[in-house]
Formats: sequence, C-alpha cells, structure tokens
Amino acid sequence: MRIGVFICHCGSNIAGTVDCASVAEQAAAFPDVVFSTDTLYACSEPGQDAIIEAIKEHRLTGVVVASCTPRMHEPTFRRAVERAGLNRYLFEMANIREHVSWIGKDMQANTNKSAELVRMAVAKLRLNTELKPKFFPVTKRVLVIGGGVAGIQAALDAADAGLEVVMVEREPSIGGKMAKLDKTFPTVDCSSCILGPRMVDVAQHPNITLHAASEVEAVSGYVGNFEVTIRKKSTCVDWSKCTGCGLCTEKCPAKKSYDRFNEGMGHTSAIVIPFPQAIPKKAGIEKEHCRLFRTGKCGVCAKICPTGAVDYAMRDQIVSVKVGGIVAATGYDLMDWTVYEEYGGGRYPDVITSLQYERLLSASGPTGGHVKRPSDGREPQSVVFIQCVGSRDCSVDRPYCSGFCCMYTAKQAILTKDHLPDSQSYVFYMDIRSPGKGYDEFTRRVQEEYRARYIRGRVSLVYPKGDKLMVRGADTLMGTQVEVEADLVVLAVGGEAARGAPHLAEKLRISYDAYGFFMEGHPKLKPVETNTAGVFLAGSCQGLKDIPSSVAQGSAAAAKVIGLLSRDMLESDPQIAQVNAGRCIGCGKCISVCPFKAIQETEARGLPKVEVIETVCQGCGVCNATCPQGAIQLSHFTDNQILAEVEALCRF
Amino acid sequence: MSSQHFGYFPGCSGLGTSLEYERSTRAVCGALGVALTEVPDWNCCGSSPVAHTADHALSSALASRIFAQAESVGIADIITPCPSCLKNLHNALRRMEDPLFRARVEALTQRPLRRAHTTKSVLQVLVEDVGCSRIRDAVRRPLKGLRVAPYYGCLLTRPGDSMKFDNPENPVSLDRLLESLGAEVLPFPLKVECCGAAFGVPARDVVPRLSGKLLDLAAELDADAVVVACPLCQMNLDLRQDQINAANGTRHSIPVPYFTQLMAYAFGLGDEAEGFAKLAVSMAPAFARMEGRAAAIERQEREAAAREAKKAGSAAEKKSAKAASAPAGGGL
Amino acid sequence: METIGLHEADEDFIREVEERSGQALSRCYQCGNCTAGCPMSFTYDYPVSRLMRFIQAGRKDLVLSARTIWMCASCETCSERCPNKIDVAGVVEACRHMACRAGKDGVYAVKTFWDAFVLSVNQHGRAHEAGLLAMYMFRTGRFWTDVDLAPKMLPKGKIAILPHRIQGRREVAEIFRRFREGAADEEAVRSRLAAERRDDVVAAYSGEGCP
Amino acid sequence: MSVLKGQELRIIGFLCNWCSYGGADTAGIGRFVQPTDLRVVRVPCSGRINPLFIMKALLYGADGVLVSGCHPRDCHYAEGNFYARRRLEVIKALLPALGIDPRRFEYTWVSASEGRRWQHVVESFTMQIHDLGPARRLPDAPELDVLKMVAAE
Repeated sequence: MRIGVFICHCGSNIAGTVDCASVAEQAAAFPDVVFSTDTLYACSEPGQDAIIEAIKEHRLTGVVVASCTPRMHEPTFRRAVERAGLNRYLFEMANIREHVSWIGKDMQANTNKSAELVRMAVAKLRLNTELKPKFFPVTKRVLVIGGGVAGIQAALDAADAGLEVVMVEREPSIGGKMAKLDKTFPTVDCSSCILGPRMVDVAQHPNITLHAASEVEAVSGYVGNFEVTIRKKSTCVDWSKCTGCGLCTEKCPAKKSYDRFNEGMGHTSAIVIPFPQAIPKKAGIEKEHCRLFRTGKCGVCAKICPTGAVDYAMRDQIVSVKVGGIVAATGYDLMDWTVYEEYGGGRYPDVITSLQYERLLSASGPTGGHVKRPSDGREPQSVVFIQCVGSRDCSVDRPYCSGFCCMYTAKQAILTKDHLPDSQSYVFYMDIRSPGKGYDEFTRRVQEEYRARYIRGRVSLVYPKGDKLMVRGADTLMGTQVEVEADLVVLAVGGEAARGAPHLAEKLRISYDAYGFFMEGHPKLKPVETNTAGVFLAGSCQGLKDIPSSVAQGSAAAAKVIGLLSRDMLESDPQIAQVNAGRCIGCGKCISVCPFKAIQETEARGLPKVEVIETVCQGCGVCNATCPQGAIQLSHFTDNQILAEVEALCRF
Repeated sequence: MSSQHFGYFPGCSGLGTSLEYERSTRAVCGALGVALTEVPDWNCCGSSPVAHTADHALSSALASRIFAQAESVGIADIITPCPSCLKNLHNALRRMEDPLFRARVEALTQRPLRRAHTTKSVLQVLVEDVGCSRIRDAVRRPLKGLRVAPYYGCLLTRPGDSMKFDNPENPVSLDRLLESLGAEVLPFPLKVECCGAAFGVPARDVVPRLSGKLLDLAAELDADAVVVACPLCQMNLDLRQDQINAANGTRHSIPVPYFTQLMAYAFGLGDEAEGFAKLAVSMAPAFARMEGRAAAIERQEREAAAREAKKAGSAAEKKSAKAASAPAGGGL
Repeated sequence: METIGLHEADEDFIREVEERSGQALSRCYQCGNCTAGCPMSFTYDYPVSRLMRFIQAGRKDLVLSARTIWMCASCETCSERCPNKIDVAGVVEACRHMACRAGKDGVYAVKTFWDAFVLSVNQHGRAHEAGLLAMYMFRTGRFWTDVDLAPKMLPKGKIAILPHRIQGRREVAEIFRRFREGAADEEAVRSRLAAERRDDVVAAYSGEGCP
Repeated sequence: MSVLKGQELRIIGFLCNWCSYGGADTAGIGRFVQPTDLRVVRVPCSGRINPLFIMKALLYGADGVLVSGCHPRDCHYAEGNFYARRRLEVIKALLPALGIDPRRFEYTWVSASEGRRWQHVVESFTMQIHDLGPARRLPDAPELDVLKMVAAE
C-alpha cells in the first residue's frame, strides 16, 4: 500500500499544542507511508484539493488524516478521497484535536501522542479493504411521536410534501402544552386561536393518521424501514362511534374528578372530553375516577350515549406500522416542584404553578378566565411570581436554565394587570433572560407600562399568615431582605424531559443526556438529527425551548425526513459483518446474540453455516466478538485491524 | 430489647435551665423500655460558643472526650435531648472522618477513639426506634382536645445532607408523635424558623423579634401550647415571654412545654416526671381548655354514633324486609 | 461610597476562606437566597449575600471586621436553601474563626458572652449558666441583663448556683491548654504525621479539594 | 518512539463510537484537561470488543486497559453493551490467573453528553495505573492457549 499522511493544524486549534511538522516527519518513517505533510486546514477546499493532488501525484492507495474527531469530518474526507478515485474506506483518521490538543497543553507529550495515534491509524489502514455499499428500498412514511406544536408542525410539513404521516400522541388530544396556554409572548396573541386551526389541519389532512391516547410500544428495523408497534390505550369509548356530543360528560355523576387538562385547577367528570377544541374531539373514561370501575355501580354514560359508543370492557389495541423515518417530538413536563418545602411543597392552595395560572387566565379554563384564588375564589390583589423554581438550581439537580420562564412570567404579569386592573404584580428574578426578537422590549413593557415590580433576588420562604401568604425574599440590588404579602403566589416552575423520555430513547436507540433530553447529532451542525440514522428530533424533547423555536425545529425535522424519503433507494453501510464460510462451523451463537436478527442459518455442501442479511446488519460487531472460530468478521473493524492498532501501540 | 440501649448525654442545660426536659426524657424513655446509660463524668459538648469562636478542632476535641468516656463503659451510640449538643456531636463525628482532622483532635485529647460512634436526638430515637404505635399504646391520658403547635427549631434536622432525619424544611416527626398522644396538631408553617438562639443575652432585640413572630403565629392559630424539643427555644419562648410581650406590646400567655413533658403527662408518669411546675407560663389553663374541648368532642362523637346506629338500624330493617320479600335464591 | 479596586483583591484571603470552609466560593451566583432566609439579617451591617460577594472580591478587612459574622446564629437556613449547595453558614463561621485569630474585637457583647462560655467550660468542664452570665455582666457592665428572669427561675430550681465540676476537668483544661499552645495547628500536625510516616493520612488530605 | 519515559505509562482505551468516544469528544470540546497517557481505539460498540484485544494488549506491554461503552439500556445497538458486560466480567476474573493485576483493567459507561465524567474516568484510571507502576513487559509473548480459551467465552 502507498499511504499518504496529512497532519492538520486546524489553525492554532491543533498546532497550538502539537508540533504538527514533527508529527508529519515521524509519520514519514511509518511502514508503507510514502508521503507525509502538515496542512493548515485539511477540511478546507484547498486542503481537500491538496489531498486529491497528492493521491494523484504520489499514486497513493490509502490516506490518513490526523485532525479532529472522525464523528465530525470522516464523511468529508471520505468524499475527498473518493473524488480522487480511491475507495472511501481506504481512509483512516487520527483524532488529535478533541483527544489530544484540546485536553492538555504539554507540547512534547501531545506531539508524541499524536504521532502514536497516526501510527495506529496507519497500522489499521494497511489492512483496510475496498468496501462497496448495497442499496435497499425505503418506506415513504414517517412516524411523528408527540402531538404538541413541534410534532404538529413536523407532521403537517411532511404531509404537505406528500409523505404519509402517522402521529402518535400519549394524551387523548393533541395540542401539547401550547393548548393549555392562554396567550403567547411577546405578541400576547391567543394561543388556541393560532394552534387550533393547525390541530384541525392534522385531523383533516388526508396524509395524516392520528393515534391519540396511544404510545409507541416497540421499534425495530433501521433507517428506511422501521417496524413500529403502537399501543392504543383503552378509553372505554369506541371512537369510531363517538360523535363528541358531550352528553355523557354532562350526565356523569363523578363530577369531582381531577381535571388533568386544567392542571387540577378545576374538576371534571370521569368520562371526559379534555377541552372544547380537542382533536380528536372524543370522550374517554379516566378509570381511576369512574364510579363503575371504583365501586362497580353506575353505567350512566353507557345508558345515555346516543350512539352506544361506551364499552367498559374495551381493551388496549396493538397496531403495527412500517415507516421510513421517525420524528421524536415528545416535549417536556414541569419538574416536580413539591420538593421545595420552603414554598409549602404543595400544601398551600394559593401557591400554584405557572401552567396552573395559565388555566386560570384562560377563557376556556375552569374559572372562565376570571382570575380567582383556588382557596376561596377571591380575586387576588397582590400576585407574586417566583422565577427559577427548579431551574438553575443544583440543590434539586436542575442546573440548567429552562429558557422560557422569564418570558412567560412577563406575559402573565401583563395578563394579570389586564384581568385585574387594581392588582399589583411582583416578580422575583435572578436574571432576566430575553434574547429573542421583541423579547427584551416585552420585559421592559411589563415593568414600564404595566408597572410590575421586578425584584432581583430569590425567595427563601412562603408561609400562610391569616388568609394571605407571606413571601420572604431578598432584593440583592438594594442589598436587603424583603417581604411581600401576597394573595396568590405563582411559581415559574422549570421544565424537564417528558415523563418516560429515557425509556422512549432506549426504544429508538438514541442517546439522552443526564436529564433525559434527547441528544442531537451535533450541537451546532446537526440540531435535529440523532446519531441513529432516520430518527430526528423536534421541540423540547431535545432541550427546553419556546414556541417559535419548537416550530422551527418541527419544520427542520420535516425537511430532513422529506430529504431522506425523497429517494427510492438508500445506500446501506458496508461496514457490516461478513462470514468466512470455510471457518464457520454453524454453531449459531452469532444468531442468538444479533440484536437485529440479521444472521440466518444456511447450508453449504450439507454443512450448517450462517449468512448475514446485508441490509439488516447494522454493524455492531457483537457476533464478531462471540464467534468461537473468528469466522464472522465485521468489515472495517476486523479482529486483525483492531489488533494491528493494539500492536502498533504496544510493540514500539 | 437490646437494640434500645443508648448512651445518654444530658447536656449542660439539663442541670439548670432545662431540668424538666432532662427529667421527663429519662422518665419517658424508662416507660418505653429505652435503657439509658449516662456517659460517665461527661463534659460540655463543645457546643456553639466554642465552635463559634475558636476552632472546629477544639470543639470536636470536647465532643471526642465524651465519646471516649462512653467507650470506657462500652457504649458507642449516644443520644441527647439537646439539638445544639446533637449538632456538635454529629459534626465532630462527621469531621473526624477526615484523617488529618482526626489527628488534630487526637493531638488535643490524647485519647484516640477506638470504636465507630453514632449520635441521634432523643426525638429521633422515640420516633424511629420506638415508633409511634408503641407510644400510642403507652398513652393512659390522651391529650384529646389539646391544640398544639409543633416547633422544631432550626438545628434538629440540619444539616439535612448529613443528619438524615426527617425533612429539613418540613419535618413531621414531632407532629406524628404528638398525634399519637391524642393531641390536635396544628399546621405550624414556621416550625423550623430560628428563635434567636443564644442571642437572648448579648443582643436583647433579637429574641423579641424572632420568637415574637413564633408566638404571634401560635396565637393566631389559637394554639393551647407551643411544643418544643430544644432547651434554647424553650427558654426564649417561655422564660422570655414577658420580655417579648414587653418589647412587642403583646399579651401572649402561651405555655411552651417540651414534648417529653406532654408524653410524661399522657403516660401518667406523675408530677415529678412531667415537671410542668418548672415552666414560666403555666400549662394549667391549656389543660383546662383541653378538657373542655375533649368533653365537647366526646359529646359530638356520642351523638354521631347514635345517628349512625339509628341509620344502620333502619337500613338493616329495610334490608331484612327486602330479603324477606325477595324470592328464594335471589341472593348472590 | 469608596471605589473598590478590583485588582486589589486579596487572593490569599479568598483561598484561606475556601480552605477553612471547604466551600468553592465561585459557585455563588448572588441569587440572594441566603439573605432572603436569614433570621438575623436585621442585625447585620452587610446581608449575607453581600458578605459572600465581598469575600469573592477579596475584601479581607471589611469581611473580618463585619458585624455580620458575629451576629450569625448558625441556624443554617442559608446552607439548607442555597441553590448551589454552598454551606454559607460554614463560610461565615470560617470568617469568624479567622477574625478571632486576627484578634478582631468583633461585636463586643457577643464576643464577651461567647468568651465567658468558653472560659466556663475551660474551668469546670461544663458550662455553668449562672457563672458565665455573672462573668458576662461583670465584663460588659450590663448588670441588669436578664435580672427579670431570676425570680422566674430561682424558685423553680432552674439555676444551679454552684458549677457542676466534673472529675475530668483537668483533662478538659489540658485540651484547652494544648489548643492554645498550637498542638492542633494544621501544619504542625501534618509535619508530625509525615515524621511518623503516616503518609496515608497526609496523602488522603492533600487530595482533598472542593466537594 | 513510545510513551514518554518517566512521565507516561501505556494505557489503551477501547471506546464505543456512539457514547464513550462521543463523551471523550465532548470532554475535548469542553477543554477538560486530562492526563496524556491514554490512547483510544475506536470500535462501533462495546459488544464488538473481543476479550482477545484486552489480553493481547496486556500481554504485549500495555500498563492498563480501559473499556468504555454506553450506559446499560442506552446502547446504540440496543443490547451490545449487555454482551460486553458479561465478557468483561469474565476477563476481570481471569486476569489474576495470568499473573496480571486485575486493577490494570477497568470498564465503565460514559454517554456522549458526559464530558466531565469522561475526564474523571481518565484521571482516576490513569492515577490508578500510575499507582500500580509499569507492568512487566513480555516483548515476545507467545500465543497462549488461554487466549483462545478466553476468546471462546
């Protein structure tokens, strides 16, 4: 093999702590290396051209680039060598930036380590072989998990582009958190007025199939051809018959049931249509509140239903669907703020969350939009907002900023004044975070025009005194302890990954961070991709964000899916397992360990053997490590290739 | 029960200002079968003033001598009624996990500890090791009708991370204990607020302000008594109640017994164990109100029971009538 | 108010407070929660959060002379509620210890009361409430301190007129003497351990950083 | 050329591409300073790691071998790391029989977001190997039968 080595300076990113020229010089002496140089930016156009030039000029048959992580630019350089006529797998990378120059300043040690990493790459490259991809057909259908505003946007965009869309929503209605909001910042326009029509579009779009009150049970397969199992949870109402007339909800005797849509701010019936604009507008029974399920006596709704849709014996249904791509848009939930015992831990009825306050403000809410205290129904005169409850707080393991609380609190303070002109709002904040178009102006308006008092400091204690709540905080700008008598305390509770998000991530085989948020492919350049091909992200499941950003990501994820499924055939990755039939003894151990069922039994000259289904194999190599004969080898990561790297390190 | 044998550290105030806490604690533990062996010839725990002004090593050295004295009679686990002593004993053990700190302490005591020690409050032992159900079983005179505000003070559960007892912001162990005595326990939102601690002596405006707030709240809740677990809290709220009233222009007269005194009363252990005579603000009016309420509650209960019986009786009648008229075999 | 020269920050002071308290002061982001919850705040010259800021800025004299560090009641509300899990009370305590070492007067009445307590323990092995109160009154000249309480306590036998002297009071006095003579000084103990080849202990300690 | 004499020891890390290699990248992007001893071999999945790799590395002169994969249940290939865990446990148990201090080999789980954790893993493992000192070198280690046996596990 004739190998060329290119040591990238990456400006000063690498060259600042690695002597690149010295590494290139050392590399020239490695076996099979016929050309070695250092280059300012290997990934730039002149950098790539230089590689192509060198391949041609020195008749190179293999290339090593030592630069950044292969997770960043391996595809870039593979394309470059391909342009020079080399097979793209006759290329190796040594990561001397993330793993060397950025984690230490010792020039001598870094230079030495870089040279060793290049030696490893060369040793492996010498055993590389040409690999060619296969092609396979794709299913032109997309699964959108989550029917909040991000999922709705992704679904509509994909459906408008002609793709079939299957939407799965855990709740009985789509709409997500946005459907619960009264108004949106910074325009203070009505949330349901802008979301409602889009929800209707989802229901009516010929390309969209909606499964509400459903969850993704299992996912198998791979990009282009996922097999998804959906559990449609029993609502005890046959939705093909239910007309959403609401008669059952009126007659249901269990009127004191917890109202999930209204965040517990009001009561509802046990058979319930979550809210007037619900999509689908169908009734469902909440079993934990239903008299029939609790006491065995009732059955009023079944008697009253004009279409006979109520079916107490209804069971969950399992539906299977094939899709080519998946968009996860599972959103967020509020963190459990009751850990803040100093704010009452949920014991004081007039200490509520901001989302509960949205329901009090909303005309479709339990109070018809009249702001009334939950305890006694009085109109509050003094309303205290406490920011950063469960955000930026290491003591409850929520060190991150939720990002949207500053803005919605400003909005709620404005709405408070609109609803109750004689009221006074107080906002305890640590920093006002309002980077967005028109956002900071908005937070000025609430103080200047609406006269909300902003107090820079945290609140240490809220306790009831008579029928008021005493709020004890600090005003760090005055440098003193302060107290406010409040009628109502609204906690700007931070968000966290939706309940069960990690569990879904595991089904989708995507990564998630310590807080359950899904990991994007690259923090800058792949914001809606994941490291699992064919799975994309939209909205707060990736990290908390406001409505405009969620919508933007919904569209971005749709664009990615549309791009993916615009092709009829997809290229399969040739870095997959291959069987050396001569060595295979047909023991079948590989079949039992393969997570993708990509290996099957076969026969050669009457002897049992195995073979790999090439488009199913995902290239994990578990079979390779299991095979007692070394007969099944993962291309591009064979035993010999990896051992060559080990040996390059240990033997010199 | 062998597991309920502890070393006992009364603390300096137990010999003076909190005599009644000390005596009632011993009596209650005795009644519940918790064996206490007083640490022989114990010294000051190295409590706040020493820790405050000098150095952790010095205050821990004083604590360490106490553990060494306990070792001399074969005891490793020490309990104390005083939260301030508890905090210092606890912090000493925690800090001595660091080998250098331990060496510094040993340089002062010249008596290295040989055993692993633990320390707990009397309250924790009564709630966790004895348990409320055994306490309930020991009650002879339930505190039915007594409205009490449980006040824990600031030290009992802090630091929460290492003390690992109850909830540091909203403890409920004392609530549960008092409930098992039959008392009506009021929600007392300032249950862990500071009373002014030892500042009663050197800074006179502190206690009226901080303890005054607590008494105001207790009065607002119409509490018969504020129940405490700390000698310093008790002294500030009870002994200094007149000072507080004078400073704030209030006229509170709320008795402030230790929880162990109420236990001794409920267990019927006698005047000496109860020690209510030692309180500055008398418990007598509170007990009088309690008895009045208890009588009213009992009357209501009797009436309700009678109504219930009547209802059940008529229902049974109806049922039997129905059963009689129903065809044979019509039952389930 | 004076202009504070930020470049004049006393870095050694910052480091010493961090070492003595075991707390990373840079974690404080000045939310004010400690000030918000502090019951003694009304007695301070600087609220706790500002004290934290002064320490961050290396204002040694100002911090060690602050009334705040003497009036803190060590109730630990600040530490319990700090969103950055800083033991704020521990930081204040470290400053108070440093102020004592530096011979600062502190708040006279408070320091005198603490000193009387410590002396009482030094003498008798236990704190003698009546005795230390008498000593405090004598030293401060505040002869009317709590005399109104005496009639409430004396008849009930709640004041022990004579101190309870323990048998081991000499042992306790020895502890105080060794302390005064510096037997527990960190450097001394560390070098003695090194001499005794207790490397395990020394190594374990030097590895200690921020929690 | 070799590790820096007197400063570095020879430590090899086998990292799965999706989680731990990403975690090491995240640590780099965060500029979390680490000791320079470790050399990383990238594999698709911790389940790809043949016990042979680890045994050979240790017999051929590595002073320490570190394996890191995705957290259990968070595997890019669904269950590769479960297979890995079983095998790696066997190796750890076998090392003493070969006269190798089992502390020279560790395995752990680091996700792509856990740059800080990766830094901590590298620091503590490197410190552990330095505490053990250089391993005995077997420059011409023969193909031991036991290796084949392990590979067959």
